[in-house]
Amino acid sequence: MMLIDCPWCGPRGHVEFTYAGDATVKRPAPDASEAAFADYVFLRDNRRGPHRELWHHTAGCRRFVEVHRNVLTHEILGTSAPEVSK
Amino acid sequence: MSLAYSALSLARHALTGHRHWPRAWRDPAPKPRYSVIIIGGGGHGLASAYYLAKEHGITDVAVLERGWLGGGNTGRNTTIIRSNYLLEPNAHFYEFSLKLWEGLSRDLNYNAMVSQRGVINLAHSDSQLDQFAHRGNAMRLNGIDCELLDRAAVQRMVPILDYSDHVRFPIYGGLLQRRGGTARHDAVAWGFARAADRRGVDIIQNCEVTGIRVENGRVQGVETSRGYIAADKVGMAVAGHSGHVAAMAGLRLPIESHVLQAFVSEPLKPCIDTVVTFGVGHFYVSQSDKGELVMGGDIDMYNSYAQRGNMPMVEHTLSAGLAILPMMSRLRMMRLWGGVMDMSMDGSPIIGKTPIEGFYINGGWCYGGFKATPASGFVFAHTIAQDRPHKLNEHFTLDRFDRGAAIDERGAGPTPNAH
Amino acid sequence: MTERFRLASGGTAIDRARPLSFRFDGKRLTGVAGDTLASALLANGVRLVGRSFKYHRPRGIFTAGPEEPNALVGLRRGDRHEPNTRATMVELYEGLDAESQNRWPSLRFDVMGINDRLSPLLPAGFYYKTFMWPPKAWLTYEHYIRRAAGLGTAPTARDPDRYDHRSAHCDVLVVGGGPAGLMAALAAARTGARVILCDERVELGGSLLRENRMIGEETGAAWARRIGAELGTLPNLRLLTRTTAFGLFDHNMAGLIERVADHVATPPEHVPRQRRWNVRARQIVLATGAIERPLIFAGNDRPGVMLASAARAYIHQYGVRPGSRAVVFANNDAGYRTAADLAAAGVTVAAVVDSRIADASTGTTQLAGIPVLSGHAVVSTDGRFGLTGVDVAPLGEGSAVRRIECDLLAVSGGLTPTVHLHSHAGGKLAWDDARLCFVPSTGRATVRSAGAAGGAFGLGACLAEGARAGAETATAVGFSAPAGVTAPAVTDEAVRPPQALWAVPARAGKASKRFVDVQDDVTVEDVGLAAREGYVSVEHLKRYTTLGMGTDQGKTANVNGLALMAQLRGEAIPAVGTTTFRPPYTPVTIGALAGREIGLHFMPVRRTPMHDWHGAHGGHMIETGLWMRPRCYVRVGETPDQAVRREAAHIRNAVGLVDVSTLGKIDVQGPDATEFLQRAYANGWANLPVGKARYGIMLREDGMVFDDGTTSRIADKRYFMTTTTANAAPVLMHLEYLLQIVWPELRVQVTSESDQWAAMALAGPRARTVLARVVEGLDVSDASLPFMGAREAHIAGLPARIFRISFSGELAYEINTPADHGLALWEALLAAGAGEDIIPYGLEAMGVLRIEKGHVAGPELNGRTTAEDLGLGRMVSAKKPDFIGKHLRERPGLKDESRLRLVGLVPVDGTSKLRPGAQIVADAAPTLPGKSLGHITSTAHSPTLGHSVALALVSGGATRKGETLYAAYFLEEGGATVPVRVVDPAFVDPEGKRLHG
Amino acid sequence: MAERRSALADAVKPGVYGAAGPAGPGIEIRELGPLTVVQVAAFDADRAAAAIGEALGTPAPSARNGVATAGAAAVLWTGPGRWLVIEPESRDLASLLRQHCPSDAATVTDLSHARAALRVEGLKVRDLLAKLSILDVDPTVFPPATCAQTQFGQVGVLLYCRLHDGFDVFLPRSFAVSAFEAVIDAALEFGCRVS
Repeated sequence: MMLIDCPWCGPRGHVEFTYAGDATVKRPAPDASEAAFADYVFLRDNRRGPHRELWHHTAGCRRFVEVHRNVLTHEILGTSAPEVSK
Repeated sequence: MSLAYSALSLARHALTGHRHWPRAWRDPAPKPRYSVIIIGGGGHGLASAYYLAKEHGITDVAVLERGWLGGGNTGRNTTIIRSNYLLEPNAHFYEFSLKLWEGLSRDLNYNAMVSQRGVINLAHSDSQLDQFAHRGNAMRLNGIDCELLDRAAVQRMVPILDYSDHVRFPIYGGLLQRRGGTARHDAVAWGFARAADRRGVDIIQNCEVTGIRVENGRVQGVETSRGYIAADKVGMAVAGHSGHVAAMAGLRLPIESHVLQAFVSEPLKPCIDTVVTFGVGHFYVSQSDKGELVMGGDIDMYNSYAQRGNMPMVEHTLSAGLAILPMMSRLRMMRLWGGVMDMSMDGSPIIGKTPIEGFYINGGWCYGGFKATPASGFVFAHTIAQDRPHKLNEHFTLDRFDRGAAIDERGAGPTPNAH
Repeated sequence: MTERFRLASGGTAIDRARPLSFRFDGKRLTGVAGDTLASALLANGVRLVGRSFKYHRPRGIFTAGPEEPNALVGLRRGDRHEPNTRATMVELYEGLDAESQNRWPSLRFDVMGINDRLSPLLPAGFYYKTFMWPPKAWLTYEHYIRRAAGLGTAPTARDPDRYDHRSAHCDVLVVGGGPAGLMAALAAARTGARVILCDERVELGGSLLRENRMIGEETGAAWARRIGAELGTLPNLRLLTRTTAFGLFDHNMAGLIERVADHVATPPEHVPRQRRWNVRARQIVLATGAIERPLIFAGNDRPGVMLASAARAYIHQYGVRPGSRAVVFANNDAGYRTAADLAAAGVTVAAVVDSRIADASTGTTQLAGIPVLSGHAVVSTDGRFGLTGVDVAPLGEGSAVRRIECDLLAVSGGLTPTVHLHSHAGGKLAWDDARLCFVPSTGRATVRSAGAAGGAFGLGACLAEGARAGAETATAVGFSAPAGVTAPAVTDEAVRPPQALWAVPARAGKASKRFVDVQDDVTVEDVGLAAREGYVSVEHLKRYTTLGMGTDQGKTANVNGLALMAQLRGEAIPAVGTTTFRPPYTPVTIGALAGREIGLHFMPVRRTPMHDWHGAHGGHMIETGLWMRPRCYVRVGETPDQAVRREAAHIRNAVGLVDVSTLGKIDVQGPDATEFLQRAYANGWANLPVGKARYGIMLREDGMVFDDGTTSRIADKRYFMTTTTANAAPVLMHLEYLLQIVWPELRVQVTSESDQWAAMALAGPRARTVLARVVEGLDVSDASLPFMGAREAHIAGLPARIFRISFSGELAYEINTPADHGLALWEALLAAGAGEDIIPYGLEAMGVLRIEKGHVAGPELNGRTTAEDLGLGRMVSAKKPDFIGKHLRERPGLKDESRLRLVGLVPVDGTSKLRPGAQIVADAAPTLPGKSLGHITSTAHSPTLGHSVALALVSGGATRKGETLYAAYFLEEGGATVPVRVVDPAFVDPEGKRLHG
Repeated sequence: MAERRSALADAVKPGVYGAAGPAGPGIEIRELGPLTVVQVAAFDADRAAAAIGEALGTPAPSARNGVATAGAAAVLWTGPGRWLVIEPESRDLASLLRQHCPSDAATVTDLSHARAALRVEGLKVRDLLAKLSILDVDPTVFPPATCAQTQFGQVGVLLYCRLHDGFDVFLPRSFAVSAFEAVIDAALEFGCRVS
């Protein structure tokens, strides 16, 4: 089990969290094109290596946490409050 | 001595202590240029090369494999074959695949141990039976064999399941596809490799693609750990690593890579004859010819390129197993491993052209890759040879998401780990 | 039968004063406390214990530890039967009952032994080359192959034992309680760090118990016992014996299995058979020791051929003579130690066969009265069910074969460090040419190997490395090492380097097999065949020959196989590489992995506040997404289906009460609550007054319908949102995502109130009459509480929120009360309705009513339908600048007129039954494969219309109104298609008179 | 105030269960209630914490997993700017808090009926929690006057450490019976008195 250091609750096993995917995709402004929204919803870098992703601390504080994790080794390089869209 | 495999040739070779069997496939050095390069020496890549040669007469083909043939998901899956899909594009595609499986061993002259012992999906409520009726009727309308079983019929086929009332999910019935079953995963890679090799395809192992050369919108060739190799056309069949490889060509895909674990028990005398799927618990099991119970569950739920998972999913999957097979409790889990899945945004594969001329993609298989192997190679070969999709993969295009033409079997939407 | 091979004295593990009786293949034997099944069998002179996997060759006890490939037995009987159990790891207990496996009819006479004779036809991978004719015959061949394969037989009954889980956290985890592990644990614990030490055996000491070594003035065993006792007194150290660390996972999570009660016939009450520990360690010391490799020569698999380390272990640990007359065969100095120990135990040692050429520089070890044959090798063996003798010849030129009678052949091919856990953690291995083994190289910074596990085979080195590892890991996590924990000085005698001897060359004309993997019967010739055919990568070798694929996972075989392949490829061993070690280190009981979340607790059950009432009043409870809900309430003499029809009809004519507590309920509060709903829902919320409810639809960002439900404005800045039962959790998380990530500027809090409220719907023409009787201080007339009104009031003295909304299409009130009052309110309403003939109704009648009204639910909200598909397109706001789903719902594929869209269907003949899941087709008799026009999603027998009605998703949808299509149910043999007419989905009261009544 | 019927009304059956050690049961369990549980969720954590202080006499804890007590009331930190105020049912706590918390600083939600509560004590209580959860329950990590939200298996729970050997366990109401059964099952090996 991975150990995720929730910025608010402290280090917890990853089963307390719900994975919420790539943290770098940002919802476009309302006036953005359909194509821009399609990219936001469907396309991912899916890099092999360090990956910024969101985990929701479902069994804890119910906050989204931004986790910087190497998806090749599962090593966590850091956690933080998520960077928000605006 | 004859190159063909048969009981007779086996007996003849026995006389000379099997000292004269030839290589199953050659070990050629890469040529500077090929008409077609297939990236990925798994089942899909090898099948694509085989059908390029067999169906389209294109033999100036190289299959480039980073490691050893079948070392990706081909050699890591739970070997199930079936075509019990609801949506038409999937149904027709996987049914064609199942038909190819049925003649595969003889076509390849390599026993892939295609074992049509049946695949049962268990139902645990009336509403689930209704859903299965929906899928089953759709399958039959699509010309696919399928039966809806009541509890007693399931019990006759798989007596070892728990039919007592002291269970969380009592068995109401099931959806059976008799023509479904299993095949020997390694043999699929080796059989396609040998058959393709004999038609002149170069199979090159330990050759990692490190770059894809594209000039004015057209693919030129690939950089590899063994030097640059030019090609008129390049097809990628690296499911699990599609995101990584596509990025070399500057493409972003509607795919995330996730790890899926599988387990085997110690070998036992036969106790389960069919493939049993317990959907509510995300658990499925079959028994290998060696006697091991081969089990799988759900993905670990987070992006991963590591071919290993974590205990929580092992725990959950095996509790699910015990929920329907309490007799497994005292058996032992002997080996566990993980494979990296291309989880697409609608749970269906992507096979077709890309925005780059001469560059083709075959990926996004989620868990469905193994059973698709022959058909995937068949239609991918067609797509590469003709530069247009075969009828069976015309819906599996890369641009279907922009067009709003997703093929979402589960209705889970653009959430890869939910498919 | 007496233990004629039991030594008069010695045995660090056993207690001669406590005899135990046990059975093997039905034969009664005796052993002593401390024995393993293997040592007890050897003490009784039992040598033949099993049959091999493929050729069914007679096999004996090959090792004394977890690496055992041969001595696998079926332990215990009936519902406690455990197949494939390693006799070397089974602690003997009174009444132990074991049987041999993979033989029929008996161990001595096994018909499948014929495979050994047929072996020329069964080389590695033979099955890939044949069984392809006639077509489809494979299933038949396979039937017999499957019966020949497999090992033990699985039990068929439910396991009566329990398996617990628990988690533990520590600063330092030490795996292995041998000399290195003991020193590591002591050194780490003395710093005050939280330490866990686990060892898979019953007693600490590891090799010290199996070898004749002194530490200072003490025997190794005595020293281990003393240190173990000291560790037992340290409060910050947890000692776990009989505990195997089976896997090392991400972020230093180690999986341990403690065999709490495997050493007794049945576990005491409340005591688990096994306990799985999830240990999170900041630092890990792997002191897992090493495993000896066998040597490979013709007939190296016979009962009586045994690892030299095992022979010594049986003498020192169990006081058992592993044979009477022995030959020792080694490529390293272990042979001499073994010979000396055997001799000391009264075993005649006929010869030490050392494959190395003795020369002046190295010389030979001299042992009193024991001939040493340097530069020699064992070239073949005899004995059908047990070794009777060996042929020895010089290596290389000249083959003066000499025959030596013996019943024991102790072999040593050198040591392989046990690097499994290091490898699980992603650690790499390096080949050491001097020691001829793989040793850990790079790996996780917080995981280190010590002692033999790291390639330090000398006792002195093990002790020193252990002490260092313990101190350094503890200091690495912030503890300071006190002085005084130093390893006892033990000088390791100089050893002459081992010499590679991967396989003794086969002798011309001798066909006898040389086994690389004895469990799976993989021979040197099989490896050769794999190389010849191009299966040269380690993984191909393994998969093609099944080398290392048995229950022992090749612990004694992998390195030899690898080395042979390297030879055949003419490459160095590192160039060939090594297979990845995957968990578990040794096989793990599945029950122990599953733990307590089994049976009725496989998944937790959710109960509404009225749960028990339903059960007590004939409710047929069914599971829907963890919740238990009443499908219907069956009366005496009624079938469930009749009950459903009765309930549905009754609601249309009188009144009923249904438990809807499972609906998701979310408190949406804050200054920007209204704006938030505007963006989260597809329809508009700008002008909803306080005290009013509104039906809302939520889309996914891709434009598909996500969820629906009614949301009420209960205060200026506060809304009470409801969701479908299935989506309660996903919707809440979706809203949290929007507020935390997408629109953090919106000041809104969302909180689940699903468990806070009991909810029930009072529905039917007489609903108002019933409510009026018990409601306090609220005028429930249509004028005061119109359709879509929301009020707070007291009912029968209980606080309640009353919403005049209707799923059934009847005059209805959805009433919420704080959950602890749920049952009281439920009973109060039923009491109040007694005069109005009120009934409770269930999930299915509710379904019938909503289908009659054409309301969509789960089967229609299938994740592939848009608002337009469901006939809700008009609700979607065209004015709002932004809302979730707005931007992708215009994609062509979602606007296509041929999409499957909601319609109603009725049987043309007015009588036929429509069934959910039927396909909709254009022809009465479709040819297959045929074209689907859609499918039936929900059906009901309409009590109002008196016939079957269905909701369906049909291509073209409403444009087909009036058309006749066909409902096809192929799954029923001879099931004819049913002509259906396409109608509006609102079958009953389309104008909504009843609910406005 | 109307009589309340807890989710565990029928599940809690007083008695001694499981192993009978010489030292008596290692675990003592009793249900708490009826309780008032009110959530305060802040847009402005400092103002909200202060407002809670005005209402109860003790400011809300700002430290992660912190607990502050004011008479019979305990204020449990459940996230950044989020607290649960828990006390035996006696007054209209929600209204009291709403009076003190400006609506632009925090929201107030009454969750009194959303949970069932157990008081679990005894020498083996930390061993019990180690069986049920994956938290590090060592006293140095989880000392008295702190709380943590985690899960027992798949059920989310709130743990409040009151004493070295005493915890209050809050279970979601709909899962309460299922979770309670799991707690008792886990306690059997230590011996368990339910009162």
